[in-house]
Parts: sequence; C-alpha cells; structure tokens
Amino acid sequence: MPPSNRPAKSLEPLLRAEGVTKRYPGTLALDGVDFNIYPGAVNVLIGENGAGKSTLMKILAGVEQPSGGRLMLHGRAVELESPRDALRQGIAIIYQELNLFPNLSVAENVFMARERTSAVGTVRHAEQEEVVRSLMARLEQDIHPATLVEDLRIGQQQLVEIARALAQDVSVLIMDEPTSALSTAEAEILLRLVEDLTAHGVAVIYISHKLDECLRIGDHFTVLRDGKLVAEAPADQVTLDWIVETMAGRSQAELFPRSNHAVGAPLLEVHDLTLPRAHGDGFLVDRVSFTLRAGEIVGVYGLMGAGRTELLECLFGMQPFASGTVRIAGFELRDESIAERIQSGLAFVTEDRQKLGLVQSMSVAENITLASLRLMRRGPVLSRPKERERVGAMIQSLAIKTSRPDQPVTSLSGGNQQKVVIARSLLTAPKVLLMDEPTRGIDIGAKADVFRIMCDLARDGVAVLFVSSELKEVVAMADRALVMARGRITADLPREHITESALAAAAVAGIDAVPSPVHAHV
Amino acid sequence: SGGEGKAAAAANNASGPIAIITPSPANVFFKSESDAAAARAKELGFEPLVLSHDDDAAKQDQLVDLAISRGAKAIVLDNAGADASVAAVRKAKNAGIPTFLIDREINATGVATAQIVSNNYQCATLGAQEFVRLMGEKGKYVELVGKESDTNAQVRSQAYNEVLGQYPKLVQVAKQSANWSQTEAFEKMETLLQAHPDITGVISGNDTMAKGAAAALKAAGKDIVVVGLDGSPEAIDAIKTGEMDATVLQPAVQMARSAVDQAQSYIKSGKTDHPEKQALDCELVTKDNASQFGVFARK
Amino acid sequence: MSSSVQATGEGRAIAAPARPRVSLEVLLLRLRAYIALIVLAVLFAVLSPSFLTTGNLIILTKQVAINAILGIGMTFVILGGGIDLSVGSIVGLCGMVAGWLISDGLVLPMFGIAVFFKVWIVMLLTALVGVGVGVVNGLLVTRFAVTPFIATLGTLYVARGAALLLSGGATFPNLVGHPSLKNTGFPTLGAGSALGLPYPIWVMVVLAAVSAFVARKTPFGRQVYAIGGNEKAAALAGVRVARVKLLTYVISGFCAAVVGLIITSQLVAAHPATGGSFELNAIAVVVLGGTSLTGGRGTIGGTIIGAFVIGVLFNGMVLLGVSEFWQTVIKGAVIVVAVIVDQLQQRMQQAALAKSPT
Amino acid sequence: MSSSVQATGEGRAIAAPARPRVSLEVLLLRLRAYIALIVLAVLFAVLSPSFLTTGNLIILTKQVAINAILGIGMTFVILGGGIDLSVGSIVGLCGMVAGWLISDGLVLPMFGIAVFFKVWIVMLLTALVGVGVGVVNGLLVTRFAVTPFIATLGTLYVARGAALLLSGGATFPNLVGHPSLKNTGFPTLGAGSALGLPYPIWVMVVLAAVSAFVARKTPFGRQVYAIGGNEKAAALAGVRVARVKLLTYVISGFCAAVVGLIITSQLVAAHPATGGSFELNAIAVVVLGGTSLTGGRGTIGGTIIGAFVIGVLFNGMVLLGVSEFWQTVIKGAVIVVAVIVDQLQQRMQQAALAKSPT
Ligand SMILES: Nc1ncnc2c1ncn2[C@@H]1O[C@H](COP(=O)(O)OP(=O)(O)OP(=O)(O)O)[C@@H](O)[C@H]1O
Ligand SMILES: Nc1ncnc2c1ncn2[C@@H]1O[C@H](COP(=O)(O)OP(=O)(O)OP(=O)(O)O)[C@@H](O)[C@H]1O
Ligand SMILES: [Mg+2]
Ligand SMILES: [Mg+2]
Repeated sequence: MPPSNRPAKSLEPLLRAEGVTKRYPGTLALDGVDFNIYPGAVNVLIGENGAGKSTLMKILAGVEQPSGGRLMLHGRAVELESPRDALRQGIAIIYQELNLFPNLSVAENVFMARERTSAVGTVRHAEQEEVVRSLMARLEQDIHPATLVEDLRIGQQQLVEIARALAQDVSVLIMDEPTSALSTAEAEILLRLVEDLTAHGVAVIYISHKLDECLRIGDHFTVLRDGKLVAEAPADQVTLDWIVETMAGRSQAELFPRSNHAVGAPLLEVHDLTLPRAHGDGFLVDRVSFTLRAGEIVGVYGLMGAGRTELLECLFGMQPFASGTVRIAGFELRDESIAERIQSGLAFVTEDRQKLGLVQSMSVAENITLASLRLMRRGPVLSRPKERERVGAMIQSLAIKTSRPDQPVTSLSGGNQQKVVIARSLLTAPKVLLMDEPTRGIDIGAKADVFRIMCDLARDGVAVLFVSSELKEVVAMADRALVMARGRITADLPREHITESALAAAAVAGIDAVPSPVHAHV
Repeated sequence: SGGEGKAAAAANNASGPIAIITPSPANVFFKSESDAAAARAKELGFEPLVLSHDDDAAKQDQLVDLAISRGAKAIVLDNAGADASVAAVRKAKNAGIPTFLIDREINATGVATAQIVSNNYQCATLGAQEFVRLMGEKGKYVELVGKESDTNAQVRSQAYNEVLGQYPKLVQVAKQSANWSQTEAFEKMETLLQAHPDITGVISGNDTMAKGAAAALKAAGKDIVVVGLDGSPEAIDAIKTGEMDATVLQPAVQMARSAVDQAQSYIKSGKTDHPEKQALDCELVTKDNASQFGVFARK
Repeated sequence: MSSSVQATGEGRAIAAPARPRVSLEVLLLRLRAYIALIVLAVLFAVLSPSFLTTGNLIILTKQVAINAILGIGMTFVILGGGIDLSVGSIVGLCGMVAGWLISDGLVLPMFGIAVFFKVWIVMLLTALVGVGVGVVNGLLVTRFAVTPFIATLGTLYVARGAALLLSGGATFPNLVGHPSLKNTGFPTLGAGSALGLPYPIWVMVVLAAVSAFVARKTPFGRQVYAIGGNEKAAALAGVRVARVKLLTYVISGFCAAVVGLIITSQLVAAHPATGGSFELNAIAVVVLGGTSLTGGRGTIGGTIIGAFVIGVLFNGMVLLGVSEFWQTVIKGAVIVVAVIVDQLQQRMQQAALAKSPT
Repeated sequence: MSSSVQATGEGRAIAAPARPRVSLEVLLLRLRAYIALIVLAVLFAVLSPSFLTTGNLIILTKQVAINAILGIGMTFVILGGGIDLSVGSIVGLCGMVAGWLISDGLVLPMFGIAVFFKVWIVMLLTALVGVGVGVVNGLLVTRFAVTPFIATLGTLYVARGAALLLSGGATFPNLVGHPSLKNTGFPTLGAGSALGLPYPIWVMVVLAAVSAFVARKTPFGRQVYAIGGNEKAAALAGVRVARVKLLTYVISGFCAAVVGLIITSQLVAAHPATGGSFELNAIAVVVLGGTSLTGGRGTIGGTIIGAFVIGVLFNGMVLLGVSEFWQTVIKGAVIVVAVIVDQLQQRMQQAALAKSPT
C-alpha cells in the first residue's frame, strides 16, 4: 500500500522506553533498550525468538518491572506498577499466550474487571452482550456473546482477546503476535482493523514473525536481538532482506531448504477416516483417505476450522469416536493407546504448546525426554548420562536457546518452547511425524531450523505431515499438498501443481464456490 | 378378634418406639449400654430406635428433634454434655416425651424424668483411693486426662486430684490429655517417660487411655501402677494379666436396663417410683475380684 | 472482502447454536444436582411413613440449614479456586464467643467491670469474630501466598484452640441472659419461628437468595468466577485478585459465625468442641451441588440442593434406624456415587456438545 | 545454517554465567525445608533437658515414623496432582483386619472353620487390604473421573465404617497370638528393635530410601511429576496417565496399611477409631516439606523433614507440659508460619537471583 493514505505521524514519541533492562535468573532478557512508540502509527517490533520482545511488552503493560531504565509517557516518567496502572494510562495489551476465562462467556471475558454496572451495582449483562455483538461484527466474526470461551477454537479465542482490547479506549495498543493463531482470512480482518485504529490516532505496537504482514502495515520498525536494540527505521527504508539481515544475520534464501530425495514405500495409509460431530450434524473429519510415503513431506492447508487438527488427532488416537482404517508401515492401528502409537512410530507436535505441549513445572531436559523415557533407562533406572547426551544433541541440532538443560522450560521464549516440544517428538525416532502448525509464533531463524529438520527427517526416510495456515510455507516445503475444507480433502496436489491460488481455491471449495478470501488481497 | 388384639396390646401395654441415644458405639462402653437398653426395650415390646450423637451436642439436638417427630414414647439418653444437653431434654419434655438419662447427668433438675448415673465423682474417688494404696502413698505419677472439653474428663480429674492431693509424698509430675484415645495415650506415655523416667504410677481418665499407657510402659520394660476407669472388658483382661492394676466398673448395663424399665412404668402409670437422681455406685476391679466381672456388669 | 464475510458466514452456520446450547448446559447442570436428591427422597418416602410428614420435613429443612449456610460461604471460596477447612472451628469459636459475651460479658479488667450487651449486639460482635478469622485466612492466602488448604488448616487448629482456651474447655451453660442485664432472648434465634418455619430456615433462605444474586449479578461475583477460571488472566485483566479472594474467605467466615450462633442458640449453651469436622460436610455439600473443586464452575443453588441431599440422607437413615456404622459407610458411598453420576452426565453432555479439545 | 548456530552460540554466551548460581539455588532450596526444624530443635533443647537425650530422640524418631510413612505415600499422590484423605481410615481398617485375622482368624462359614495365618502372612494380607482401598481410590479418580478430594473423602467414610463393622465397634485386644495357632510374634514389629533402633524407624528409613529413589530415578517417578505438572501434555507424550495415577494411590494405601500394622502392633490391640484425622497430619507433613499441593513439585526428603518438624513440635510440647489447648493453637500456628517462611525465602531467593549481575 502507498504510505500516502496513512495518517501523517507526529515525530514526538507518545511512549518511550529509555535504557530498559530486564534480568531473569540466568538470562539478561533486555539490555538497555530504547524503544519509541509513535501515536497514530504502527510500531513494528521484530526479533528472533528470545530477543526480548514479549518481555519489553510486559514491562510497557505493567506486568513486569524493569531491572533498570525508565518509561516516559507524554515526555513524563511513569511507573507502571500493575496492568491496572497501565490500563489507567491507556496502555492495553494483547498477550502472546491467550489469557481468557474458559468458564465465562465471551461478553464476560471482554468486560472482566470493567463490568457495565447499574446504579445498584449489578452487572448489565444485556448491555454488555450488545456491545460485544457489535465488536464481533467489527471483527466480522459470528460468535454469540453468551458463548463460553472454552467452546471456541484457538483462533476464535484469539479474536476475543482482541475484542477485549478494543472494548476499552486506549492510546497505546500492544499486539504480541496477534495473528499467530489466525487463519489468513481472520488475519486480514485484523490488519484492516489495525489500520483503522492508527487512523484514529492510536499507537499500535505490532509484534509478528510474519514479516510480510509487518511490511504491509508497519510505519516504524525496531529490531531487537538478544535483548539489545540493533536497528530502528521508518517504513520507507525497510525491506524484507534488511529485516532478516539485521535480526538474524541470515539472508532469506536459506529459509526454505530443499532436498530432492527418493520417495519410498507407503508408511502411513489412511482410509475413510471419519469423525462425526457428536451432536450429529455433519462431520469434523469426513471420509478422509490418503497415503504418506517414506521421505515425503506433505503439507495440509485449510482455513481455520477445516478440521486439520481433528484429522491429526484421529491419527494419534485422541478421538475415541473416529472410524476408518489407519496403517503405519503396513501395520493396522485399531484402538491402540497414544503410548502404543508412539512406539509404533507415530509422533505428534501439537498446535497448542501451552495446554498440550509443555509440562510447565519441569526443566527443558525433562520435557524433551518425557516421551522416550524408555530409551533413557539403564535397567529400570533413568540414566543421567544418557539423558544429558540425548538432550544435548537435541538442543544442538534444533538450536534451542537455553542457558542450561535443567532450566525451567517456562523461562524459554515462545519459539524455543516450541522447539522443545518438537525435540520431544523427534527423540522417539518416529517413522511418521505429524506437525500441527509447527511454525506458529516462531521466528525466521527457528522456522528455518524447523524446515531443515523436516528435510533431514525426510532424507532419513521419515514421512512428514504438516498442517499450516501459511500458503508460502506449504508452497515452499510440501512435496505434496492436501487441502481440507469442512473436514473433507478437497485437493491432493502433486509438487508441480502447488500454487498459492490453487491451495486457496481448494480451501474454500467445500464452502460454496466463492473466491477465496486470500484472492481478495493477493 | 380385633378386640382381643387390642386387649393383648393393652395387657402388654408397651408399644411404640423408644429412642436410645448414646455417644459413638465405637466405644465398647456405650455400645454395651445401648445394646442392653435396646435388648430390654425389645423384651418389653417397644420398638427401639438406636441413635448416636458422637458427643456432638448439635447432632444430639437434631436426634431429639427426630425422636419427637417419630413420636417416640420415651428417650433413653446418654447425653453429650451436662450443660449443652439441657435444652434438648427440655424440648423433649415440652413435647410430652419423658427422657431417662443414663451414665451422665445434666446440670438441671425437673427436666429429665430420671437421671440414672454412675456417680463419676464416686467412681473416680474409688479409683484414686486404690491408686494411693497401690502406690504406697508415695512416689511420682502421671495423670492422663480425657478430652478436656468433656464434663466427665473434668469431673474425674477433679476427683483424682482431691484424693491424691491429700498425700504430700504423691507427686504429680505431668498431666496430659490424650483425648480418650489409645494411640495418643501410647505416644504421650512414651514421651513422658523420657522426661520422667522415675515415675511409679499412671492414673488415667478411662480404660482406653490406660491401655495405651500400659502398652507403652510394657514396651519400655516398666512395670508400674496403672489405674483406669470404666471397667471395660479389655481393662479387666489387662488386670488379669497384670498389665493394669485396677479399674472402676460403671454398671452400664444395669443403668441401661433400669432406664428402660422405668420408662415402661412411667408410660404405664405416669410415675417411676424412683427419685429423679439415682446414683448407682461403681465397683472397684482389682486382680483379686477381676474374674467376677463380665461386660460392664457382675457376672 | 465480501467473500471473507461469506467465509465467516460459514462459521456462523456452525457457531449460531451457541445460545440454546448454553441454556441446555445449565439445565442439565440443574437436573444433575437434583437427581440424587429425588432418588433419596422417593426411597425414604416409600420406606418410612414418618418421612413425608410436615413435622419431619420442617425438622429436616432446619437441619439442612446448618450445612447449607456453611456451604454457601464455602461455595464462594471454592468458586474462587480456594478451600476453607476452618469453618468447623469458626463455628465452635463463634459459639463460645457468643456464650462468653452473654454469660460473662466483655470483661474490662482496667476498670474492673464487665460490659453486657443486648443480644443483637452480641450477635454482631460474634459475626465480627467470624469475619475476623476470614480476614486472617484471606491474608494468609493472598498476602503471604500460603496454599488455601494449609492456611485454613492452620486456622482450623488455632481457632479450635482459642475456643477451648476461652473457657478452659468448659461449657457456657443456660444462655438465657438476665432481664437485669437486658440481654435476654438469645434462644429465640434457634427456637423461634415465623409463618410456621423456624428462624434458621429463614436465615438460610435469605442468605441463599442474597448470595445467588451476588454470585450471578455483581462484578464481584463474576470476578470470583474469573479468578477460579484463570487467576493469572484475572490479574492481567486488572481484577483485584487479592481483594476478591480475601472477600470470599470473609464471606465463609461470616457464614460459619451465623451457624455458630444458630447452634449455640438452639442448645442454649456453648460447647467448645462444637463444629468438629463440619468442614468436610460443607465441602461435600458444595461438591454434591455440582461445584468444581478446581474453581470457576458452580452455583449457590446447587449447593443448597447438595445440602438437602446430605440432610435427607441423614434424616432418612435415622428414621429407618440404620446403625451408626452403616450410616458412615452409606454416607461415603452416596457422596462418591452422586459425584460419579454427576461425572457420567457431564460426559454424556460433553459428548453431546463435543468439540475439538484444542 | 552456520549463522543460526552462531545466533544460538551467542544465546549460550549470554546465559553461561548462570552455572555457578545453579548450585546456590539448589542449596537454598534444600536449606529452606530445614529451617523450621532447626529453630524448633534448638528451642526445645534449651527449654527441656530431656529433649536431647538419646532415649528421647529415638522415641521421637519412632513417633515421626508414623507421619513420615503416611507422608511418603501422600507425597506421591500429591506430586501426581491428587490428594488422599482416606489414609487415616485405611490405618484404622488395616489395624482391625490384622487384629481380626490374629484373634478370630479368617472364618470360612461354608466349612464352619477359621483359618489362622502366620504373622507375616497376616501382615501381607493386611497390606493387600490397604492396596485394595488404594486401587478403589485410583479407579474412582481415573476411571470414574471423581475429584480426588471427593473420591478419597468417600473412602474415608466407607473404610472407617468397614473398620467399625468388622468388630461391631469392639476392640481386638491382646494380639499376642497363640503358640498352638503358630501366629505369635505380632507385637515384635512395634516393640522390637535392631542396632538399638526400633523397627518402625527402620521401616521408615527403608521406605524413604526406596521412594526417594523411585521418585527421582525411575520413569514412573518422572511420569508422576509430569502428570502433576500438566496432565494433558503428559498424556500426549504417551504417559499412561490413568495407570500412573492409580499407582500413586496404591502406594499411599500401602503406606497407610504399614502404619496400621505398626500402630496395632505397638498397642497389641486394634481399635476401630484408630487413625482418625491422621490424613491432616500427613498432608501437613508433605506441605511442610515443600511439596506443592498443586502437584508436580516436591521431594520425599522434604516430606521426611516435614514429619520431623511435626514430631519435634509434639514431643517438645509434651516434655514441657504444654496444655492440650495451647498445643492445638501452636500446632496450627507453626504449620502456617513454616509455610510462610518457606514462601518468603522462595521469593527472596528469586529476587536475589534476578539482581545478581549476569
Ligand atoms: N520468566 C522468565 N524467567 C527467566 N527467563 C525469562 C523469563 N521470561 C523470559 N525469559 C527470557 O528472556 C528472553 C526473552 O524472552 P521473550 O519472551 O521476551 O522473547 P520473545 O522475543 O518474545 O521471543 P518469541 O518471539 O519466541 O516470543 C528469553 O531468553 C527468555 O528465555
Ligand atoms: N465458527 C465455528 N464454530 C464452531 N465450530 C467450527 C467453526 N468453524 C469451524 N468449526 C469446526 O471446528 C472444527 C475444528 O476446528 P479447528 O480449528 O481445530 O480445525 P483446524 O483445521 O485444525 O484449524 P486450525 O488447525 O487452524 O485450528 C472444524 O472441523 C470445523 O468444522
Ligand atoms: Mg514473545
Ligand atoms: Mg488446528
């Protein structure tokens, strides 16, 4: 988009971090960072996993207190003791990890701690739901305000988080990877929303690993690296290569490694896999059949809610009501437990690392070995040396950024946590690797590592099935692409036919023949 | 024939439910008590309604309510506290139901129809006097007190101290509550032996604790005077084997039976031919006469 | 543009049923709580003629009031993700305080006098004691970050000890007060009645109504649910977590004090051991009512029903002359079975509403 | 590629200095658990001459063994994210079972005979009963998805009732067995000793050693921690959650059975009310030992220390002749204070680590 149709941004930063330092046990998360936030503009903050982005945002939002440095709001120093403080100063944040109340309705989530009350101090539920209905309209979502949040999918929940931030009038809105859980269509809605907000003078801080997004909407770019500020530039001086160079010292060429190697015997054979919606109407997974061969990397594309997660869950034995036949290396799986499926060579990387991936109370090492303790034994006993060796190797090959293997896994940055989850599956030496959104919320460097790993595995004869909502990834990485819509496979594209338009078209095929939302902006 | 039936019932003229409310039957004393009462009630043609208040005055209050709503003809009650029970008994009275207290009295007269109690004070005095004798009027001793919020624990401890206090050479080196519990008595005794290895006697508020103490003493290889109170079968066995030296038997069975008998005559004739307060004396049980006693009664 | 609206329009087709689904859920939740109750009631009505008499039902309800009132306070604490083991001891302590104020008055050694209060002031002061213990619990949990279980386990012991020390273990007898001291009338609370229903029942009704309203309709109520659902998120959303949690313990303490007053008034005497292990009943009642011990889910209404389940069970077994030992066994069995039924239904329900676990 | 290694190379460089601090962290963590213990021990050593005598220390440790053994089982359950309220009742039930087998033997009505077993078989059977109750708890929690608190609350009542029914409330006295029945020697477990230490102490030592090993060094132990940390994630990692959780309750049931045997053997009599409210002590002990009630964090070693804290407290107060009432108060206070100290130190520790320059 031409910069012209953007609001002329003032050169006075609205909010400014000066020499902010944050120390955690074992890590210097932020090291004297200066960060300017301009009103009426999209201030993009980029950096690798663990660069310190979220930490900096937590400080701006009053969640964490800086170990050094200060914050200037409207040129005056401010102390933000708590999120409440920050809100009072008009600073709102959409966190990287969802912070919702699964047991409450969408409306109650949006208005939590800011309830609309009557004279006698009772909550005006009707009024709140009315407001939320309009917010949802603005987000082009059709979620009933009275729906319990736990009944929504991640993507929809992410949008509720956003609605929550919109419900209060703010001068600074922080978005920490708001699109990581969104489908392309939903992301589009959000981006338009951001432009709308800046047009009304709001200072938006935008963090994302989807660089094309950043380039599209960013006005100011700030790059963090290992807790230090490495570069700052206005939009017009910024290019993709510049970003990649400055943030990682890597040129994009290496992002998608390719390895052309032979495809072998069928490892995963799926026939008529079906998962009915429990209350009868229709199917979450609808008579899905496909075959996965050794050394193949197959991408599964689809809009959010297409049923890709369910498909993987059925394969991994997480859906008791699923029917159909699944063969691993010719051996048919019936009602095997997850443990047995893992032993038979299946591995699964979940899309929700917080809820289903990590054991937050455990160390990095313990998380990595959890699925393969059998291999760590000497006799009946766990052997520390064996563990240390295996874990060390994994940390090396996945380039997990951790100060030591026995560091609490919660102290890793989002991207590195994701790598830990992947490492766990790889340790089980799988024949077939299922990955649900493996690159969600991780940076270019980490993505490159993940893709490299996928290729290496394929080369070693592992069959890789990965779900992704990012067209580019599928196009670049998949030897074959399956497209799902409404639980059905609507396309099975061989390598040479995988194009963004083909994928996008097939993704809405099940849904009546409208052009894909993606078309609308490509 | 129906007339005959009525006549029969009249002749028998005891029928309808009698509530028998005692503390938890987990304690053999109260069990024998309520068993005896229930048995007697059956003999007399009543329908015994056996309840337990677990020494919880609030629960006792609820049970009395229930007895009333069940239309009980009479209540035989081993109460849950001399003061805390007055209201419940009065409530029954106002509902026209006579209450016959056994084992424990209440701090009010004219409310219950009869208070047939083994005089705790007299029992404890008996035990204390025997203890003095066994101790030879001298030496250090430990007293184990029951649940200190129970009236009986207080009364018994008081009686002990009044008797033992008269003998300057009898020195109480420690006084601990073991809450009527065997396990607690065992552990406290073990510990107290550390502080006072030179004690020559233990006097306990009931037999359960005495047994616990005896076990601890035996384990510590000490054979000293142990005196309990209640006259429970285990205690009597222990006395026979010499683990304990004396206990005081409360005529639980006798109390229970006569309570039911008086209830019947009261229901029949509106009076009991007894004063309200009837104190049954306890009997001292020692090695010499142990063989003459059964379950809370002379054989 | 329009197309993307279309696309989500598809989502609408699926999401739309939300509203009815919610009410269905609620309905089932209600039903679930009732089932055990109905089963038991019918059972006893058949087995014992005296069960369904007005007299018995009133007594039953009066006894239910005790657990119900404790349960109401406990519900708030549990909804907020905590637990309160100290309620039983608070009942005992408050009973003793009331008894002490009525029989000995507030002794002021410095002036060598004792001040006696009107009964309603005594009740007020007693309630304040309950609130006080609640505040202590709350502070331990919020300010000192002690796990609720342990914090309230501590106060369980301390409060009980205090109750015993207050009278050296003795009972405060015959709390009728004395005309000359203008402190008569205490027994009325326990013994009196209006419109044929004993006061304790009215107290329960009022407390239940008020709390149900607070839980559903006030920001405080919603925030309690929020904290129970996701405490971290609540803090980030700006909920004053510490304050709200503290308040739940205060409510619980207050309810315990009320129970203490009712029981003491019924007995016209204060016994320091009163209330022992009441906490287990209170918790059982809450959980039988369908409230989740992990917090965030449950209703006051459910708790009341839970209280009736326990009450009916106790009443019925006594009427049938079930032996003490069997009563213990059956009580345990019923608690578990009721919850299992609860679980099964929840599962059936989930199955009926199943969505991806993600 | 190399560049990415580069990047992480830097990452390590930054974090490297952390190493030395690790051991410090661990050290502080260890120390924390001891503090309350040391304070109390010193206090009593000063106040009572008899406290530091060998005899007393042995007795003390013997009494600690009871809570410690219960605590060990409880630790596994709590680490796995559960709780076991039934241990006290299991102690009572198992004691009664042992007493019954020794005095009446296993009665087989159909043959009109009673079979008497050697003492070691009696102990085996008793342990099996404890394990059995554990299995029931485990199944209720895993198969029927009942909240641990409620499941074990139910078995608390049922097991207690069973214990009472077994003898109709009576005690099994004088369990010395009879030479003719070849079932003598039961009292040895409680009264006997080796190398000057009573058997109960040895039992504690062995159980503690074994469980510490299991918890730290075996896949099972690791999986317990994982389940306590994040059950769903553990399940996805292929941990057989149901099986592992069930096992923790079995361990707890077994430990309770052992305690039941020890106590019965010490008293040479089985009383159905034995073990009442032991569960509270066991839980207190575990938490005093620094194990988190939310699961996933804690150690067996900590639990043992926790048991000593309670044991020393109890022993010292009795030696000093502290009144029962004050004992209650102080016990509660100490539990809370110990945990508060624990919390404060954790915080200070965090703060210290954050400040210290990287
Ligand atoms: N609570 C914590 N304790 C210790 N270290 C922490 C903690 N939170 C963050 N860190 C460390 O601070 C550094 C920055 O983390 P942060 O989450 O800000 O990275 P990020 O830029 O948000 O990465 P991502 O893009 O993956 O979210 C990381 O090295 C991380 O390990
Ligand atoms: N708006 C909606 N409301 C309710 N259910 C929906 C909605 N949209 C889709 N679904 C159903 O929910 C199921 C699961 O959605 P889910 O997001 O897990 O699928 P997905 O393809 O894995 O998407 P993603 O992996 O991006 O989350 C889908 O099969 C879809 O049929
Ligand atoms: Mg981040
Ligand atoms: Mg998905």
